[in-house]
Amino acid sequence: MDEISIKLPAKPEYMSVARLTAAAIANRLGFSIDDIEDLKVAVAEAGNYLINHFSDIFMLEFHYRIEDERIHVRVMAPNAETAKEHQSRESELSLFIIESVTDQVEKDMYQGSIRGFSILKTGGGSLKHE
Amino acid sequence: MDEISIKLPAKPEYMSVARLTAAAIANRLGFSIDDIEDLKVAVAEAGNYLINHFSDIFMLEFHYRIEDERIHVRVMAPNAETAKEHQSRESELSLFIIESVTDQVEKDMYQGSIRGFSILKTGGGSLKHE
Amino acid sequence: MNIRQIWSDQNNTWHISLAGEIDIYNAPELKNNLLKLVEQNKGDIQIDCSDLKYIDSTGLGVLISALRRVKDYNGTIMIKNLQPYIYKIFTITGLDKVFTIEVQE
Amino acid sequence: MNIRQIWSDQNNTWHISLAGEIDIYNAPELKNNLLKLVEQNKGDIQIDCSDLKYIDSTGLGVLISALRRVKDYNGTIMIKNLQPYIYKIFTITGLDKVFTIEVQE
Ligand SMILES: Nc1ncnc2c1ncn2[C@@H]1O[C@H](COP(=O)(O)OP(=O)(O)O)[C@@H](O)[C@H]1O
Ligand SMILES: Nc1ncnc2c1ncn2[C@@H]1O[C@H](COP(=O)(O)OP(=O)(O)O)[C@@H](O)[C@H]1O
Repeated sequence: MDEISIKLPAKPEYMSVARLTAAAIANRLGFSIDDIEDLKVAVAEAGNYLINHFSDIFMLEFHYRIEDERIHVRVMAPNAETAKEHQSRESELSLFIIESVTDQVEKDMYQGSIRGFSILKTGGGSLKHE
Repeated sequence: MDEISIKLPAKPEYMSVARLTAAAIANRLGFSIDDIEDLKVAVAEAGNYLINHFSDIFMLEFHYRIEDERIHVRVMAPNAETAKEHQSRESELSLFIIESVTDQVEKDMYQGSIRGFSILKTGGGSLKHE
Repeated sequence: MNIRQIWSDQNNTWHISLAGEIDIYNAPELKNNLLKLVEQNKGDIQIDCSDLKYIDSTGLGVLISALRRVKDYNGTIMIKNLQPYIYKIFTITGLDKVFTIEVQE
Repeated sequence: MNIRQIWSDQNNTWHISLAGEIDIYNAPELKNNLLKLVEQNKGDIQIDCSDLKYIDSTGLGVLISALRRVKDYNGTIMIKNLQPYIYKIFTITGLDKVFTIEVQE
Protein backbone atom coordinates (compact mmCIF):
# COMPACT_ATOMS: atom_id res chain seq x y z
CA MET A 1 0.00 0.00 0.00
CA ASP A 2 1.39 3.37 -1.05
CA GLU A 3 0.55 6.73 0.43
CA ILE A 4 0.75 10.18 -1.08
CA SER A 5 -0.09 13.39 0.68
CA ILE A 6 -0.47 16.92 -0.58
CA LYS A 7 -1.01 20.16 1.31
CA LEU A 8 -2.16 23.22 -0.55
CA PRO A 9 -3.29 26.71 0.38
CA ALA A 10 -7.10 26.62 0.37
CA LYS A 11 -7.29 29.14 -2.46
CA PRO A 12 -9.22 28.82 -5.70
CA GLU A 13 -6.03 29.27 -7.73
CA TYR A 14 -4.54 26.03 -6.46
CA MET A 15 -7.48 23.77 -7.26
CA SER A 16 -5.95 23.15 -10.69
CA VAL A 17 -2.92 21.69 -8.90
CA ALA A 18 -5.20 19.44 -6.84
CA ARG A 19 -6.93 18.24 -10.00
CA LEU A 20 -3.72 17.51 -11.84
CA THR A 21 -2.30 15.56 -8.94
CA ALA A 22 -5.44 13.45 -8.72
CA ALA A 23 -5.29 12.78 -12.44
CA ALA A 24 -1.57 11.94 -12.31
CA ILE A 25 -2.10 9.41 -9.52
CA ALA A 26 -5.07 7.72 -11.20
CA ASN A 27 -3.16 7.69 -14.47
CA ARG A 28 -0.19 6.03 -12.80
CA LEU A 29 -2.51 3.30 -11.49
CA GLY A 30 -3.72 2.61 -15.00
CA PHE A 31 -7.25 3.90 -14.44
CA SER A 32 -9.35 4.37 -17.58
CA ILE A 33 -9.80 7.89 -18.93
CA ASP A 34 -13.34 7.99 -17.50
CA ASP A 35 -12.20 6.88 -14.06
CA ILE A 36 -9.34 9.38 -14.07
CA GLU A 37 -11.83 12.11 -14.91
CA ASP A 38 -14.20 10.92 -12.15
CA LEU A 39 -11.48 10.98 -9.50
CA LYS A 40 -10.32 14.41 -10.64
CA VAL A 41 -13.87 15.77 -10.49
CA ALA A 42 -14.55 14.25 -7.06
CA VAL A 43 -11.34 15.61 -5.53
CA ALA A 44 -11.94 19.06 -7.01
CA GLU A 45 -15.55 19.24 -5.79
CA ALA A 46 -14.50 18.12 -2.31
CA GLY A 47 -11.99 20.98 -2.29
CA ASN A 48 -14.57 23.42 -3.67
CA TYR A 49 -17.07 22.41 -1.01
CA LEU A 50 -14.64 23.02 1.83
CA ILE A 51 -13.38 26.33 0.42
CA ASN A 52 -16.96 27.50 -0.01
CA HIS A 53 -18.10 26.28 3.39
CA PHE A 54 -15.59 27.76 5.83
CA SER A 55 -14.60 31.37 6.34
CA ASP A 56 -11.39 30.45 8.18
CA ILE A 57 -9.98 27.76 5.94
CA PHE A 58 -6.28 28.10 5.12
CA MET A 59 -5.03 24.70 4.09
CA LEU A 60 -6.44 21.78 2.18
CA GLU A 61 -4.95 18.35 2.68
CA PHE A 62 -5.28 15.42 0.31
CA HIS A 63 -4.23 11.98 1.53
CA TYR A 64 -4.17 9.24 -1.05
CA ARG A 65 -3.99 5.57 -0.07
CA ILE A 66 -3.39 3.32 -3.00
CA GLU A 67 -4.10 -0.40 -3.12
CA ASP A 68 -4.13 -2.30 -6.38
CA GLU A 69 -7.06 -0.96 -8.35
CA ARG A 70 -8.44 1.22 -5.57
CA ILE A 71 -7.70 4.75 -4.51
CA HIS A 72 -8.86 6.04 -1.16
CA VAL A 73 -8.55 9.78 -0.85
CA ARG A 74 -9.29 11.94 2.14
CA VAL A 75 -9.80 15.62 1.47
CA MET A 76 -9.63 17.69 4.64
CA ALA A 77 -9.69 21.22 5.99
CA PRO A 78 -7.78 20.41 9.19
CA ASN A 79 -8.12 23.62 11.17
CA ALA A 80 -11.21 25.19 9.69
CA GLU A 81 -13.79 25.95 12.40
CA THR A 82 -16.14 28.68 11.29
CA ALA A 83 -18.84 27.88 8.76
CA LYS A 84 -19.91 30.79 6.56
CA GLU A 85 -23.33 32.28 7.31
CA HIS A 86 -24.60 31.94 3.79
CA GLN A 87 -23.88 28.62 2.21
CA SER A 88 -23.35 28.96 -1.51
CA ARG A 89 -25.88 27.05 -3.61
CA GLU A 90 -23.08 25.42 -5.56
CA SER A 91 -22.31 23.33 -2.47
CA GLU A 92 -25.35 21.17 -3.15
CA LEU A 93 -24.07 20.61 -6.65
CA SER A 94 -20.64 19.62 -5.25
CA LEU A 95 -22.20 16.99 -2.99
CA PHE A 96 -24.32 15.55 -5.80
CA ILE A 97 -21.33 15.31 -8.08
CA ILE A 98 -19.01 13.72 -5.53
CA GLU A 99 -21.56 11.03 -4.69
CA SER A 100 -22.25 10.26 -8.31
CA VAL A 101 -18.73 9.82 -9.63
CA THR A 102 -17.25 7.75 -6.80
CA ASP A 103 -17.83 4.29 -5.35
CA GLN A 104 -18.17 5.43 -1.77
CA VAL A 105 -18.07 8.71 0.16
CA GLU A 106 -17.96 9.31 3.88
CA LYS A 107 -18.30 12.76 5.37
CA ASP A 108 -16.16 13.75 8.33
CA MET A 109 -18.35 15.97 10.48
CA TYR A 110 -17.20 18.69 12.87
CA GLN A 111 -19.76 20.71 14.83
CA GLY A 112 -22.47 20.04 12.31
CA SER A 113 -20.33 20.90 9.28
CA ILE A 114 -18.66 18.63 6.80
CA ARG A 115 -14.95 19.19 7.32
CA GLY A 116 -13.65 16.35 5.22
CA PHE A 117 -14.51 13.69 2.67
CA SER A 118 -13.26 10.10 2.52
CA ILE A 119 -13.65 8.97 -1.02
CA LEU A 120 -13.17 5.53 -2.55
CA LYS A 121 -12.68 5.18 -6.28
CA THR A 122 -11.98 1.88 -7.97
CA GLY A 123 -10.37 1.53 -11.36
CA GLY A 124 -13.00 -0.75 -12.78
CA GLY A 125 -15.57 1.98 -13.32
CA SER A 126 -17.55 3.55 -10.51
CA LEU A 127 -20.58 1.61 -9.25
CA LYS A 128 -22.86 4.45 -10.20
CA HIS A 129 -21.57 4.97 -13.69
CA GLU A 130 -24.31 5.39 -16.23
CA MET B 1 3.84 33.60 0.24
CA ASP B 2 2.12 30.28 -0.45
CA GLU B 3 3.39 26.84 0.48
CA ILE B 4 2.65 23.49 -1.05
CA SER B 5 4.01 20.20 0.15
CA ILE B 6 3.90 16.74 -1.36
CA LYS B 7 5.02 13.41 0.06
CA LEU B 8 5.44 10.45 -2.24
CA PRO B 9 6.79 6.92 -1.94
CA ALA B 10 10.38 7.06 -3.24
CA LYS B 11 9.56 4.70 -6.08
CA PRO B 12 10.26 5.21 -9.77
CA GLU B 13 6.57 4.84 -10.62
CA TYR B 14 5.63 8.00 -8.73
CA MET B 15 8.13 10.32 -10.38
CA SER B 16 5.53 11.11 -13.05
CA VAL B 17 3.31 12.45 -10.27
CA ALA B 18 6.19 14.59 -8.98
CA ARG B 19 6.74 15.99 -12.47
CA LEU B 20 3.08 16.78 -13.06
CA THR B 21 2.76 18.56 -9.75
CA ALA B 22 5.81 20.68 -10.51
CA ALA B 23 4.41 21.55 -13.91
CA ALA B 24 0.97 22.34 -12.49
CA ILE B 25 2.44 24.72 -9.90
CA ALA B 26 4.68 26.53 -12.40
CA ASN B 27 1.78 26.74 -14.82
CA ARG B 28 -0.45 28.28 -12.14
CA LEU B 29 2.21 30.96 -11.56
CA GLY B 30 2.16 31.84 -15.24
CA PHE B 31 5.66 30.54 -15.98
CA SER B 32 6.55 30.24 -19.67
CA ILE B 33 6.48 26.80 -21.28
CA ASP B 34 10.29 26.67 -21.15
CA ASP B 35 10.41 27.60 -17.48
CA ILE B 36 7.69 25.06 -16.64
CA GLU B 37 9.73 22.40 -18.42
CA ASP B 38 12.90 23.47 -16.58
CA LEU B 39 11.25 23.23 -13.18
CA LYS B 40 9.74 19.86 -14.02
CA VAL B 41 13.11 18.53 -15.17
CA ALA B 42 14.93 19.87 -12.10
CA VAL B 43 12.44 18.41 -9.63
CA ALA B 44 12.46 15.05 -11.41
CA GLU B 45 16.27 14.84 -11.51
CA ALA B 46 16.48 15.76 -7.83
CA GLY B 47 14.10 12.88 -7.11
CA ASN B 48 16.03 10.54 -9.41
CA TYR B 49 19.30 11.43 -7.73
CA LEU B 50 17.98 10.65 -4.25
CA ILE B 51 16.28 7.40 -5.32
CA ASN B 52 19.50 6.28 -7.02
CA HIS B 53 21.73 7.34 -4.15
CA PHE B 54 20.22 5.72 -1.07
CA SER B 55 19.42 2.07 -0.45
CA ASP B 56 17.04 2.88 2.42
CA ILE B 57 14.99 5.67 0.95
CA PHE B 58 11.22 5.32 1.41
CA MET B 59 9.71 8.76 1.06
CA LEU B 60 10.41 11.78 -1.06
CA GLU B 61 9.22 15.18 0.10
CA PHE B 62 8.75 18.22 -2.08
CA HIS B 63 8.20 21.59 -0.39
CA TYR B 64 7.29 24.48 -2.64
CA ARG B 65 7.50 28.08 -1.48
CA ILE B 66 5.94 30.48 -3.90
CA GLU B 67 6.63 34.21 -4.05
CA ASP B 68 5.57 36.28 -7.03
CA GLU B 69 7.62 35.07 -9.94
CA ARG B 70 9.85 32.76 -7.92
CA ILE B 71 9.48 29.16 -6.87
CA HIS B 72 11.71 27.71 -4.18
CA VAL B 73 11.47 23.96 -3.99
CA ARG B 74 13.17 21.64 -1.53
CA VAL B 75 13.38 18.00 -2.54
CA MET B 76 14.29 15.78 0.38
CA ALA B 77 14.78 12.18 1.45
CA PRO B 78 14.08 12.80 5.14
CA ASN B 79 15.06 9.50 6.72
CA ALA B 80 17.44 8.04 4.18
CA GLU B 81 20.78 7.16 5.79
CA THR B 82 22.59 4.51 3.80
CA ALA B 83 24.27 5.47 0.55
CA LYS B 84 24.50 2.71 -2.05
CA GLU B 85 27.96 1.22 -2.57
CA HIS B 86 27.96 1.74 -6.30
CA GLN B 87 26.75 5.13 -7.37
CA SER B 88 24.98 4.99 -10.70
CA ARG B 89 26.65 7.02 -13.43
CA GLU B 90 23.36 8.72 -14.22
CA SER B 91 23.73 10.64 -10.96
CA GLU B 92 26.37 12.87 -12.51
CA LEU B 93 23.95 13.58 -15.33
CA SER B 94 21.24 14.48 -12.81
CA LEU B 95 23.49 17.00 -11.06
CA PHE B 96 24.53 18.59 -14.35
CA ILE B 97 20.95 18.93 -15.45
CA ILE B 98 19.65 20.36 -12.17
CA GLU B 99 22.36 23.03 -12.11
CA SER B 100 21.78 24.00 -15.72
CA VAL B 101 18.02 24.47 -15.71
CA THR B 102 17.63 26.38 -12.44
CA ASP B 103 18.71 29.76 -11.11
CA GLN B 104 20.24 28.43 -7.92
CA VAL B 105 20.78 25.06 -6.25
CA GLU B 106 21.93 24.26 -2.75
CA LYS B 107 22.72 20.74 -1.65
CA ASP B 108 21.72 19.58 1.82
CA MET B 109 24.52 17.27 2.98
CA TYR B 110 24.22 14.42 5.44
CA GLN B 111 27.26 12.31 6.31
CA GLY B 112 28.97 13.14 3.05
CA SER B 113 25.91 12.43 0.90
CA ILE B 114 23.49 14.81 -0.74
CA ARG B 115 20.18 14.19 0.98
CA GLY B 116 18.27 17.13 -0.40
CA PHE B 117 18.24 19.93 -2.92
CA SER B 118 17.04 23.50 -2.46
CA ILE B 119 16.21 24.82 -5.87
CA LEU B 120 15.28 28.33 -6.95
CA LYS B 121 13.55 28.87 -10.26
CA THR B 122 12.35 32.26 -11.43
CA GLY B 123 9.67 32.77 -14.04
CA GLY B 124 11.70 35.15 -16.15
CA GLY B 125 13.90 32.44 -17.65
CA SER B 126 16.73 30.74 -15.81
CA LEU B 127 20.03 32.62 -15.57
CA LYS B 128 21.79 29.87 -17.43
CA HIS B 129 19.33 29.55 -20.28
CA GLU B 130 20.98 29.30 -23.66
CA MET C 1 -10.29 29.47 -19.77
CA ASN C 2 -10.90 31.31 -22.99
CA ILE C 3 -14.11 33.14 -23.91
CA ARG C 4 -14.99 34.53 -27.33
CA GLN C 5 -18.28 36.05 -28.36
CA ILE C 6 -19.98 37.43 -31.45
CA TRP C 7 -23.33 39.20 -31.47
CA SER C 8 -25.66 38.29 -34.32
CA ASP C 9 -28.31 40.93 -35.00
CA GLN C 10 -29.99 38.64 -37.49
CA ASN C 11 -31.10 36.02 -34.97
CA ASN C 12 -30.78 38.20 -31.88
CA THR C 13 -28.22 35.83 -30.36
CA TRP C 14 -24.88 35.90 -28.60
CA HIS C 15 -22.64 33.19 -30.08
CA ILE C 16 -20.17 32.39 -27.33
CA SER C 17 -17.38 29.85 -27.40
CA LEU C 18 -15.93 28.56 -24.15
CA ALA C 19 -12.58 26.77 -24.16
CA GLY C 20 -10.27 25.26 -21.55
CA GLU C 21 -11.11 24.72 -17.90
CA ILE C 22 -13.74 26.56 -15.87
CA ASP C 23 -13.32 26.21 -12.15
CA ILE C 24 -13.66 27.98 -8.82
CA TYR C 25 -10.71 30.19 -9.78
CA ASN C 26 -11.95 31.66 -13.04
CA ALA C 27 -15.74 31.20 -12.76
CA PRO C 28 -16.16 34.77 -11.40
CA GLU C 29 -14.51 36.06 -14.58
CA LEU C 30 -16.97 34.04 -16.68
CA LYS C 31 -19.86 35.42 -14.64
CA ASN C 32 -18.76 39.04 -15.18
CA ASN C 33 -18.40 38.41 -18.87
CA LEU C 34 -21.81 36.83 -19.32
CA LEU C 35 -23.58 39.50 -17.28
CA LYS C 36 -21.94 42.24 -19.33
CA LEU C 37 -23.08 40.62 -22.55
CA VAL C 38 -26.73 40.34 -21.54
CA GLU C 39 -26.68 43.93 -20.33
CA GLN C 40 -25.34 44.98 -23.70
CA ASN C 41 -27.85 42.98 -25.79
CA LYS C 42 -30.86 41.20 -24.33
CA GLY C 43 -30.74 38.24 -26.72
CA ASP C 44 -30.57 34.46 -26.68
CA ILE C 45 -27.27 32.78 -25.87
CA GLN C 46 -25.64 29.92 -27.74
CA ILE C 47 -22.54 28.52 -26.06
CA ASP C 48 -20.22 26.37 -28.15
CA CYS C 49 -18.31 23.99 -25.86
CA SER C 50 -16.27 22.05 -28.45
CA ASP C 51 -13.06 23.00 -26.68
CA LEU C 52 -14.35 23.01 -23.12
CA LYS C 53 -12.25 20.52 -21.16
CA TYR C 54 -13.64 20.88 -17.66
CA ILE C 55 -16.36 22.66 -15.73
CA ASP C 56 -16.94 22.41 -12.00
CA SER C 57 -19.92 23.20 -9.76
CA THR C 58 -18.88 26.83 -9.63
CA GLY C 59 -18.98 27.06 -13.41
CA LEU C 60 -22.40 25.40 -13.45
CA GLY C 61 -23.57 27.95 -10.89
CA VAL C 62 -22.53 30.74 -13.25
CA LEU C 63 -24.54 29.19 -16.08
CA ILE C 64 -27.59 28.85 -13.82
CA SER C 65 -27.26 32.42 -12.75
CA ALA C 66 -26.95 33.59 -16.37
CA LEU C 67 -29.99 31.54 -17.30
CA ARG C 68 -31.99 33.34 -14.63
CA ARG C 69 -31.12 36.75 -16.13
CA VAL C 70 -31.85 35.57 -19.63
CA LYS C 71 -35.23 34.11 -18.62
CA ASP C 72 -36.18 37.50 -17.15
CA TYR C 73 -36.56 38.76 -20.72
CA ASN C 74 -37.81 35.39 -22.05
CA GLY C 75 -34.49 34.50 -23.69
CA THR C 76 -32.93 31.05 -23.90
CA ILE C 77 -29.51 29.52 -23.35
CA MET C 78 -28.43 26.70 -25.61
CA ILE C 79 -25.28 24.68 -24.96
CA LYS C 80 -23.72 23.04 -28.00
CA ASN C 81 -21.01 20.46 -28.72
CA LEU C 82 -20.57 19.44 -25.13
CA GLN C 83 -18.12 16.54 -24.71
CA PRO C 84 -19.92 13.45 -23.37
CA TYR C 85 -17.84 13.33 -20.16
CA ILE C 86 -18.80 16.92 -19.39
CA TYR C 87 -22.44 16.28 -20.32
CA LYS C 88 -22.32 13.64 -17.58
CA ILE C 89 -21.80 16.43 -15.02
CA PHE C 90 -24.92 18.18 -16.33
CA THR C 91 -27.03 15.00 -16.08
CA ILE C 92 -25.78 14.18 -12.58
CA THR C 93 -26.89 17.60 -11.39
CA GLY C 94 -30.17 17.57 -13.31
CA LEU C 95 -29.06 20.55 -15.40
CA ASP C 96 -29.66 18.60 -18.60
CA LYS C 97 -33.33 19.37 -17.90
CA VAL C 98 -32.71 23.06 -17.31
CA PHE C 99 -30.59 23.90 -20.35
CA THR C 100 -31.05 22.90 -23.96
CA ILE C 101 -27.96 20.83 -24.63
CA GLU C 102 -26.45 19.27 -27.74
CA VAL C 103 -23.73 16.73 -27.09
CA GLN C 104 -20.72 16.38 -29.39
CA GLU C 105 -20.90 13.32 -31.69
CA MET D 1 6.46 5.33 -23.35
CA ASN D 2 5.88 3.66 -26.68
CA ILE D 3 8.57 1.91 -28.74
CA ARG D 4 8.19 0.71 -32.33
CA GLN D 5 10.91 -0.72 -34.53
CA ILE D 6 11.43 -1.91 -38.08
CA TRP D 7 14.57 -3.64 -39.32
CA SER D 8 15.77 -2.57 -42.75
CA ASP D 9 18.02 -5.15 -44.46
CA GLN D 10 18.77 -2.70 -47.23
CA ASN D 11 20.69 -0.21 -45.13
CA ASN D 12 21.41 -2.55 -42.23
CA THR D 13 19.56 -0.30 -39.80
CA TRP D 14 17.03 -0.49 -37.00
CA HIS D 15 14.45 2.27 -37.47
CA ILE D 16 13.07 2.90 -34.01
CA SER D 17 10.47 5.40 -32.97
CA LEU D 18 10.23 6.51 -29.36
CA ALA D 19 7.10 8.26 -28.12
CA GLY D 20 5.85 9.61 -24.80
CA GLU D 21 7.90 9.97 -21.64
CA ILE D 22 11.04 8.04 -20.74
CA ASP D 23 11.94 8.20 -17.09
CA ILE D 24 13.38 6.26 -14.18
CA TYR D 25 10.25 4.06 -14.18
CA ASN D 26 10.28 2.78 -17.75
CA ALA D 27 13.96 3.27 -18.76
CA PRO D 28 14.76 -0.37 -17.81
CA GLU D 29 12.12 -1.50 -20.31
CA LEU D 30 13.72 0.65 -23.01
CA LYS D 31 17.13 -0.81 -22.16
CA ASN D 32 15.88 -4.41 -22.49
CA ASN D 33 14.27 -3.58 -25.80
CA LEU D 34 17.34 -1.94 -27.30
CA LEU D 35 19.68 -4.69 -26.13
CA LYS D 36 17.41 -7.35 -27.64
CA LEU D 37 17.39 -5.54 -30.96
CA VAL D 38 21.17 -5.28 -31.25
CA GLU D 39 21.49 -8.92 -30.30
CA GLN D 40 19.08 -9.81 -33.06
CA ASN D 41 20.72 -7.67 -35.76
CA LYS D 42 24.06 -5.93 -35.35
CA GLY D 43 23.16 -2.85 -37.38
CA ASP D 44 23.05 0.90 -37.07
CA ILE D 45 20.26 2.52 -35.10
CA GLN D 46 18.09 5.45 -36.13
CA ILE D 47 15.78 6.73 -33.43
CA ASP D 48 12.90 8.94 -34.46
CA CYS D 49 11.92 11.18 -31.54
CA SER D 50 9.14 13.24 -33.16
CA ASP D 51 6.72 12.17 -30.46
CA LEU D 52 9.16 11.98 -27.56
CA LYS D 53 7.89 14.35 -24.87
CA TYR D 54 10.38 13.81 -22.08
CA ILE D 55 13.59 11.97 -21.30
CA ASP D 56 15.42 12.01 -17.99
CA SER D 57 18.98 11.13 -16.96
CA THR D 58 18.01 7.48 -16.68
CA GLY D 59 16.80 7.45 -20.27
CA LEU D 60 20.02 9.16 -21.38
CA GLY D 61 21.97 6.47 -19.52
CA VAL D 62 20.15 3.81 -21.53
CA LEU D 63 21.08 5.53 -24.79
CA ILE D 64 24.72 5.77 -23.68
CA SER D 65 24.75 2.14 -22.77
CA ALA D 66 23.20 1.17 -26.11
CA LEU D 67 25.77 3.30 -27.93
CA ARG D 68 28.54 1.38 -26.18
CA ARG D 69 27.15 -1.93 -27.49
CA VAL D 70 26.68 -0.57 -30.97
CA LYS D 71 30.19 0.86 -31.10
CA ASP D 72 31.57 -2.59 -30.23
CA TYR D 73 30.69 -3.63 -33.79
CA ASN D 74 31.43 -0.19 -35.29
CA GLY D 75 27.76 0.73 -35.62
CA THR D 76 26.26 4.19 -35.11
CA ILE D 77 23.25 5.65 -33.33
CA MET D 78 21.47 8.56 -34.92
CA ILE D 79 18.77 10.52 -33.13
CA LYS D 80 16.26 12.30 -35.36
CA ASN D 81 13.50 14.89 -34.97
CA LEU D 82 14.33 15.71 -31.38
CA GLN D 83 12.23 18.54 -30.00
CA PRO D 84 14.39 21.59 -29.20
CA TYR D 85 13.55 21.52 -25.47
CA ILE D 86 14.69 17.90 -25.27
CA TYR D 87 17.78 18.62 -27.35
CA LYS D 88 18.64 21.11 -24.61
CA ILE D 89 19.00 18.19 -22.17
CA PHE D 90 21.46 16.54 -24.57
CA THR D 91 23.56 19.71 -24.88
CA ILE D 92 23.60 20.34 -21.13
CA THR D 93 25.03 16.87 -20.58
CA GLY D 94 27.45 17.02 -23.50
CA LEU D 95 25.64 14.16 -25.24
CA ASP D 96 25.12 16.28 -28.34
CA LYS D 97 28.81 15.51 -28.99
CA VAL D 98 28.39 11.79 -28.42
CA PHE D 99 25.34 11.11 -30.58
CA THR D 100 24.54 12.30 -34.08
CA ILE D 101 21.43 14.38 -33.54
CA GLU D 102 18.96 16.08 -35.84
CA VAL D 103 16.66 18.58 -34.18
CA GLN D 104 13.04 19.01 -35.29
CA GLU D 105 12.46 22.15 -37.35
N1 LIG E 1 -30.21 25.83 -8.52
C1 LIG E 1 -28.96 26.23 -8.26
N2 LIG E 1 -28.05 25.32 -7.96
C2 LIG E 1 -26.81 25.67 -7.69
N3 LIG E 1 -26.37 26.93 -7.69
C3 LIG E 1 -27.21 27.88 -8.00
C4 LIG E 1 -28.55 27.60 -8.29
N4 LIG E 1 -29.18 28.77 -8.55
C5 LIG E 1 -28.26 29.72 -8.41
N5 LIG E 1 -27.07 29.21 -8.08
C6 LIG E 1 -25.84 29.94 -7.81
O1 LIG E 1 -26.09 30.70 -6.64
C7 LIG E 1 -25.78 32.07 -6.87
C8 LIG E 1 -26.99 32.92 -6.59
O2 LIG E 1 -27.89 32.75 -7.65
P1 LIG E 1 -28.78 33.96 -8.22
O3 LIG E 1 -30.05 33.94 -7.44
O4 LIG E 1 -28.88 33.80 -9.68
O5 LIG E 1 -27.91 35.21 -7.80
P2 LIG E 1 -27.04 36.20 -8.67
O6 LIG E 1 -28.01 37.20 -9.17
O7 LIG E 1 -26.06 36.73 -7.68
O8 LIG E 1 -26.40 35.44 -9.77
C9 LIG E 1 -25.41 32.23 -8.32
O9 LIG E 1 -24.12 32.80 -8.37
C10 LIG E 1 -25.41 30.85 -8.90
O10 LIG E 1 -24.08 30.54 -9.21
N1 LIG F 1 29.05 8.50 -19.45
C1 LIG F 1 27.97 8.08 -18.81
N2 LIG F 1 27.22 8.97 -18.17
C2 LIG F 1 26.13 8.58 -17.54
N3 LIG F 1 25.70 7.32 -17.44
C3 LIG F 1 26.41 6.39 -18.06
C4 LIG F 1 27.56 6.71 -18.78
N4 LIG F 1 28.03 5.57 -19.28
C5 LIG F 1 27.21 4.59 -18.91
N5 LIG F 1 26.20 5.08 -18.17
C6 LIG F 1 25.13 4.32 -17.52
O1 LIG F 1 25.74 3.50 -16.55
C7 LIG F 1 25.37 2.14 -16.73
C8 LIG F 1 26.59 1.28 -16.91
O2 LIG F 1 27.09 1.51 -18.21
P1 LIG F 1 27.72 0.38 -19.12
O3 LIG F 1 29.19 0.36 -18.80
O4 LIG F 1 27.33 0.60 -20.52
O5 LIG F 1 27.06 -0.92 -18.49
P2 LIG F 1 25.92 -1.85 -19.05
O6 LIG F 1 26.68 -2.81 -19.91
O7 LIG F 1 25.35 -2.44 -17.83
O8 LIG F 1 24.95 -1.03 -19.83
C9 LIG F 1 24.53 2.05 -17.95
O9 LIG F 1 23.28 1.48 -17.60
C10 LIG F 1 24.37 3.44 -18.45
O10 LIG F 1 22.99 3.78 -18.28
